[in-house]
Amino acid sequence: MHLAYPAVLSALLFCTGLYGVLARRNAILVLMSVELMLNAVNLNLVAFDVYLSKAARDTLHSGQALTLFTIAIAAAEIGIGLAIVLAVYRNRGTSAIDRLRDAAEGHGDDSDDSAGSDSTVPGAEKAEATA
Amino acid sequence: MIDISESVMQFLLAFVVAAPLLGALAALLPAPPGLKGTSPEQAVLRHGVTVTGVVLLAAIALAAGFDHDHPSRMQATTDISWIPALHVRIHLGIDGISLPLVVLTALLTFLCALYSYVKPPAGPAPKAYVALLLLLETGTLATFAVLDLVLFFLAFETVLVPMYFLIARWGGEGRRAAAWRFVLYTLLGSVVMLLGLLLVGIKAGTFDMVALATDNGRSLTTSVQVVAVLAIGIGLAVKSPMWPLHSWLPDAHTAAPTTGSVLLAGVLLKMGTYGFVRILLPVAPDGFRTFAPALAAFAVVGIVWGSLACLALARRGARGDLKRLIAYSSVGHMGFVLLGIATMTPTGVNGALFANIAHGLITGLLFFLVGGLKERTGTTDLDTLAKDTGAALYGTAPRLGGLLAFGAVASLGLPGLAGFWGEMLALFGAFRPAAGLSRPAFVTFMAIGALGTLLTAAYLLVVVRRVCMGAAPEQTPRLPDVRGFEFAAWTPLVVLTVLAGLWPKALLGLTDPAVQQFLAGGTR
Amino acid sequence: MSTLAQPAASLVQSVDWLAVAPPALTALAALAVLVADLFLPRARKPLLGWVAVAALAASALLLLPLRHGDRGTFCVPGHPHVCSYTADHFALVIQFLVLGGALLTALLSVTALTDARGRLPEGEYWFLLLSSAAGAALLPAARDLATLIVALEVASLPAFALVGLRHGDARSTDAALKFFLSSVTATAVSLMGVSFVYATTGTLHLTEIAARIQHVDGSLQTLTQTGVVLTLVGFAFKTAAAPFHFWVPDTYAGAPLPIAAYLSVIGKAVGFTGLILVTVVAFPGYSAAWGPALAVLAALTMTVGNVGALHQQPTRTHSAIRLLAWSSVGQAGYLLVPIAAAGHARDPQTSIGSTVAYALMYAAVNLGAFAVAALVGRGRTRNRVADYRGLYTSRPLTALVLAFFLLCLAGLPPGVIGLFAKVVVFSAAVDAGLGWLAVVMAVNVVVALYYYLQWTALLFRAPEGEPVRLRVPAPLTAAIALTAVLAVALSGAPQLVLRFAGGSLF
Amino acid sequence: MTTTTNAVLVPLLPFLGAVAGLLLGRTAPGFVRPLAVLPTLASLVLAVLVAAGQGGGPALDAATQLTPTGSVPVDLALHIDGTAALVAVLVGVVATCVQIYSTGYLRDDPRYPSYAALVSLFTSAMLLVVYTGDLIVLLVGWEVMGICSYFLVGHYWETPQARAASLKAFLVTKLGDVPFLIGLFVLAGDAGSFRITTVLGTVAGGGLHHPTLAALLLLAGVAGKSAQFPLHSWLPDAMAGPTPVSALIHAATMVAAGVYVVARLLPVYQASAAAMTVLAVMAAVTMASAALAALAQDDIKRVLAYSTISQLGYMTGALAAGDRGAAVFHLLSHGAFKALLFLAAGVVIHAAGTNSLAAMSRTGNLRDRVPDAYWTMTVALLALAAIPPFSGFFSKETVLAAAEHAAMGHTVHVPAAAGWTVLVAGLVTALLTGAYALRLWLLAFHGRGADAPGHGRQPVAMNAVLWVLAVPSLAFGGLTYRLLPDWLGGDSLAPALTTSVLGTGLALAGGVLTYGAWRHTTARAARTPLGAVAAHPQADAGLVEAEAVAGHEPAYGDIASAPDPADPGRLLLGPLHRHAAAGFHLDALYRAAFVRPVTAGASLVRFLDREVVETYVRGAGALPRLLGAAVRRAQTGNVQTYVSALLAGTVVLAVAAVLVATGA
Repeated sequence: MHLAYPAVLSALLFCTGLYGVLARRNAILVLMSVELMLNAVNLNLVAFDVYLSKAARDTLHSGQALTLFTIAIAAAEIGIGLAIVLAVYRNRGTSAIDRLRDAAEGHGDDSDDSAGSDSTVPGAEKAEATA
Repeated sequence: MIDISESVMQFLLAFVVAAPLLGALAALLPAPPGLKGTSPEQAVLRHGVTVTGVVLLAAIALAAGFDHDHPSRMQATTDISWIPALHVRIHLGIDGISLPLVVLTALLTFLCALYSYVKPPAGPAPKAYVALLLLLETGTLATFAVLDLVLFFLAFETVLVPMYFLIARWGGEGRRAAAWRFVLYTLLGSVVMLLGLLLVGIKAGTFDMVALATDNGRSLTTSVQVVAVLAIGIGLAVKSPMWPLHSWLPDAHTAAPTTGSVLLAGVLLKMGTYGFVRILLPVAPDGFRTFAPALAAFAVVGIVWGSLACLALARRGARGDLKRLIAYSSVGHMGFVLLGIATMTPTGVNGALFANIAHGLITGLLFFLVGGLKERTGTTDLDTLAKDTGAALYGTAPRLGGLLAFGAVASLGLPGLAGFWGEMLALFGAFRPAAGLSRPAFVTFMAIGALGTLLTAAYLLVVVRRVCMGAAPEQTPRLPDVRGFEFAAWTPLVVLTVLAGLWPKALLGLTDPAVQQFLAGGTR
Repeated sequence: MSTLAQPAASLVQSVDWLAVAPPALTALAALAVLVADLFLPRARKPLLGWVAVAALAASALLLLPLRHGDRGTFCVPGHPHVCSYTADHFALVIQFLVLGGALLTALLSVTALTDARGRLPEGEYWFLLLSSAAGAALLPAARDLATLIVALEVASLPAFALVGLRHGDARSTDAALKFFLSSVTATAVSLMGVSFVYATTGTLHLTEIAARIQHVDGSLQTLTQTGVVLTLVGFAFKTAAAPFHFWVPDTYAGAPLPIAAYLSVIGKAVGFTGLILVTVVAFPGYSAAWGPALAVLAALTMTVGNVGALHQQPTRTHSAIRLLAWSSVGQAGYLLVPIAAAGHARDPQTSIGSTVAYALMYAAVNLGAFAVAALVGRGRTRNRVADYRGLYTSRPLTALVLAFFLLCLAGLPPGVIGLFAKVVVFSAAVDAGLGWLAVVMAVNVVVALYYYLQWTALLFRAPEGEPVRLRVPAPLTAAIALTAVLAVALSGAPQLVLRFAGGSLF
Repeated sequence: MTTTTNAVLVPLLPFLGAVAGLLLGRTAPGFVRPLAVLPTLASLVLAVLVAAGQGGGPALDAATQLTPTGSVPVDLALHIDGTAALVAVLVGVVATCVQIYSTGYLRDDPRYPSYAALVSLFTSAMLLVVYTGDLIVLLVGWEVMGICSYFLVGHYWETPQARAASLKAFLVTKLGDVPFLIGLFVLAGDAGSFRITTVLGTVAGGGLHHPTLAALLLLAGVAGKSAQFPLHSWLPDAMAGPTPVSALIHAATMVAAGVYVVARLLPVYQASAAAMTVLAVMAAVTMASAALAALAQDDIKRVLAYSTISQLGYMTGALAAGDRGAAVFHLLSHGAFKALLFLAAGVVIHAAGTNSLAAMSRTGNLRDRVPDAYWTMTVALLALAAIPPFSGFFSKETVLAAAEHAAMGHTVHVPAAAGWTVLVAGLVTALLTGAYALRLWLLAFHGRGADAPGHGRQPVAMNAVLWVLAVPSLAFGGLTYRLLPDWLGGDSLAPALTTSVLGTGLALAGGVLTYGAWRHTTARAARTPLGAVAAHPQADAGLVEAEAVAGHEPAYGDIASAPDPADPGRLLLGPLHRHAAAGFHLDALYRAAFVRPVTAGASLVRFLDREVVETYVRGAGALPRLLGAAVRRAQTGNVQTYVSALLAGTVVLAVAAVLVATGA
């Protein structure tokens, strides 16, 4: 198999992941998109590893080793990410990430809400769970 | 004059620089039981007087022990490695150029402390005031005593924070904005200056001023010198201040408390011009030559600009503030200093150094007087003071009026008083600038500068007319005339102004050999 | 596979346990704390904190035997100088910074946990803090890209959790989510870059990359360059360089205060250490690509950080923390300057010493400032800058110390060490001929002075209302005292940190 | 004591007296009068001793370095030749007379201590100018005189006239001093020294590169100090000061200094024909125009002031004719009689309670109230009009003779045109001098009307001084014109027949014309009553004068003239009178040429400083604020915005880096 195929596939995957990160509003989906990006990297690494081993330039299979690590990292990330999303959902009743704007600059210049108060999403905006 | 051994001299100089710093720390501590005085305020103010007094004595001892036969030699030198990584050394020393400034600084700070002892500035508790005053003194004295570029920068920066707080906490109307403007403006200048200093240090391989002066720019290419002079010059020019970088000065002076104004005008401005002489002239002569005409032109514009601004302020109905007016007059006077330096001749530089000291004495006195006036009349606004014909201070407080007139006359550069020699020599230097500088340009600058003296005389005498003279003094209540502590604070300045005017050799004899050596290439 | 062909004895490498001891001990302590948490009764939980403090102190002490800086382990067989873990001087200094910073954070945390009264789970907190510290301590010693990425993630992942750890606090979880999402995206991008670099060089060892990257095919040049730049992104993110800084104010404001302090120091240390390793050690030949990029980043970062800080309204909730957050962005810009200068200098390794020196100063001073913020935040929980008004009347010493820290950050005497740290950075830029960057930095220093000095001035104003008098807990006092003593000592003897700016650390 | 020591003490003693007077003035009032008079008297005695020691022989030189400057050092040098010795004696005499006179004149004035000290300082400065051999030290004395005159003219600072006049006096002279300083630089630049002897040596050796430039620059300063056209306009206004000060300024110190300096540096002028011509024209315009103006003034002191300007014109005229001896001779004799005129005028003003000639001409019996002043003033006026055998005749005669000599082309270095200019102007001025002298005498002492208010006798101190000064006014010229050439180192000072006859004849003709006019107009005096009398005629002389000066303008609508149809000057001058009274509108010219531009410049600078310089400062402050707002806006709180920025930044960075690295 030519190196180009996995490379192109990986690029596509990465871009899909990017799109997901930028366009999805549901935190879970964003999380999945990040995983997609990481997997694109994994694909890349494995493909290059094979290619480089063939060319005898890398005899240590570092690419594969890094892939293993990346998979582990991705798993950990998903774990922590889901936990955080869960906590957010518990606190706010939504996992739409564009609703979490409390901390924006210019938001409530002299807001008197004390730290730790459970200020909910402002106003009449409905919590919509978009996908 | 007196033979003091070199090690004692070393100690004296180190003491002069370090004692105010220690004093500042001590001022923050509670007074020890034996020195409590009547109140904590009084105790801390007395502490200020004591420390500055001791420093003044040490400075005088330093001046007495100074070898007046060899003023071009660095004396009382200390040279200890401090930060080897940056090649920064604690290198202290004084020669004929820095000695007068050290003594002037010690004197003015002492007088300010003395004045504040009786007349604490209006504002928060004086504890921090004394600490800041002493910190300021350390910074200024260190600026004049250090011989390392990075240390110079450190000392240069040290004055910013204390001065900021002095203005912002003990100042008058509009103090906060003025303090901000002061500190941001000068910091911007000095950071740019730091870039230049680093450039010099890196390219020449040393930060030592003596070594750099001896080298006389030989190890720096002309382009490096040009960039360095531009960067360092901007920093120093802000501090000096040179037109058009002066706009922090009037606000700062107007808002600062009396002692703050005195120190600002008397000492802080000198740091800029001192830097020109101590660093730029010997270290980067080629680069300086490139900018000398521009510097001279700015200086001359500053002279005329300052005078005209003062005239505008002195006019009836202009709502001119006396402190602001004196601040603008400083712009003009420092213009003469810068003009003298820009000539790159021994005469001009001598004149600049003389004018430095003279301006410190005279403007310090003027700010003291205006402070006294404000305290008595409650205002420094000329229109409020003068009403229709004039405030008739000659009638209501004759001694104060006389002193004010004396200050004005000294400030306008009357021959026989300190103000004259600096201006005269600066102009004479511009009449025959150093080789390589355009003579027609400098002669033009000289002519305009000389005309500036006329304008200076005009506004100062207008001020005297509006403040000291005036109709019908018997209707206005008599003001308290000069009091004892005011005499104590002001007399030294008056006496020194007259002495420097009548016996200029006392100063020029010190600076001339050092300046000659600087300009001749720094070698011994 | 040549390794498999070798005798079985060499399959298990001999490991220099002493060299890896500092991060290893921290990691072990983390595990120990986690396990102990299960068995400790609720009342005894504070003990965990002291265990963590002790462990961090011990790890820091373990750096002492390594001080010659000549150890390395996990080396490629047959290449004793190609190691994955190297305890050279650079690594040791950063490890010291990280462990010391973590120690101070731990001291702050002890009080914070007590004050949180159960809203912060103690066992998890200490475990996460220690794991993150272990990762951060591992990172400076890592000499291959895999270890680097792993260390980065080990340092980051617990930090996400720490930020969002506070029970029932929407702000905290929001902050964690933002931090997390931005961070993983940046990591993904960074990994992509790593894969490119791997593709063209065929190795993950930094020194090997440095050697091979010179001889990359012409057709693959662009790929390599892209890889180099992408690799930087993950670390630049941690350093909070603009435009990767957006998470910083939100996250700091939402996180528990000690964690904000931790992120501002250790997080940044992780970032710039990675940057240094990647740029100076791995890609020195590509300085034409990363040098200007970092210079632009540095200029952008300091400008954005400082003007952002300029705009904090003192009366706003969390404005003190936000201000510190923005200021940390600005400071990150200064930290990047010497690295950018390394890309332009003849000898890149000396100029990064300036970053190290600056970081040491920044760590001490910034942690000090956060410590004071923690102290003040106990009485007035809204953490507004306005709360600091009149601090001098109620707590003169604390106010003076904070003023000193702020002036150090501003780089103005009497904060001598701050001044000299800036001088070192400036001189790196000037030395490398990056005049424009030096000028930008100069302007930024002035802008920064405005808000630092404004805050300082506020300390000495007449107070508003009655001061809240609370007993200061010992750990907090210790943290403030430690940082203050450190800052004052460094001001008197700047050589202690500036020595690193003098020569090569590798 | 050696002559050198004496010479050093001559300026030093009044200086010390001044310092002591200023320090002790308020604490020990008893010492003030002795401190004022004794040092001046002692310095007069020493000046006489110095003159005796010098004896008209070779110049006495002594020097020590005052200060190094980096190039041309400044020396504290004495250079005493016959001229210096004699002028110093004159200064001493006049100063002593003024100090003694002032003890009476200002006896009740609370400001007497500072006044006396300033007069002493003034004297000291003038003596310094006279004796010094170094140009910069000369400048010191020169400017110290300027500031002393400023303070003394402003002595009655309650009156607006004094306030304005003091300022004007200083600024106008300073306007001249600026070029003067530059002129000194030019001289020193070529000579390499500020020493007068060296400078003159350089001139003699032809080493001066720009003699015309130097001479003209110096001339500006001289014109300012010596009140020569066009910088003379301060002098009449300076009459707002106390009369003794006017006497001091006019007779011996300030205005004499300019002439003295030109006399000293005459070779510099002689090196340039252009400079000599300019000097001549300046002298001619000055003497004629001032004499015309004197004829139109109403204030008795202003008449004398213009007369001083006119007489100084004679002196510069003599210098333009190349005759230093004649100039100094006239300086000496003029010093004596002009001091007398002023001091006597002070007595008259006190007695009449007004300074207005118009008012005096409506006052009877003034002559009998102040007989001493009447008689001494008559003598002085005769001297002024140059009637033989009074001293003014001899000195003015030498001036005319010198001019004639030059006009005939007998004087080297002097163009004949310069000689002619001076000669013609001098003769015209002689006519006018006779006219205004007689007008003054007639109006002041031959008025008709109500008697002057009753006064006690004038203080002895004042009257005695008048008689002391009357002696030299009467006899100085006649007695000394044979001796003086030895001292002044010039040609014979004996009167020549042609010019004597012409000069005296013209002066008499002027007198006759005036008398005729007076007879014609005096009858009108009764028809237009005019009078302005001081509010407190009984008060001490100083106060009366202050009130008289202050009252003139409100009473007559002008400080210089009065609407008096009985004034013979009005008839003689015809349409010129209006212009002459206003000093030929020179003040208006100055206002247009200097004051307005400077005021406009000040307004401009104020505007620029407020608006333009401030703008860039404010702009610098606004930029971070704008950026801050942008950064704030970007901080939306939406993590997707953050990630987008992150990715966009990455892409831009990557593309840019690749482009840069590939050498694009």
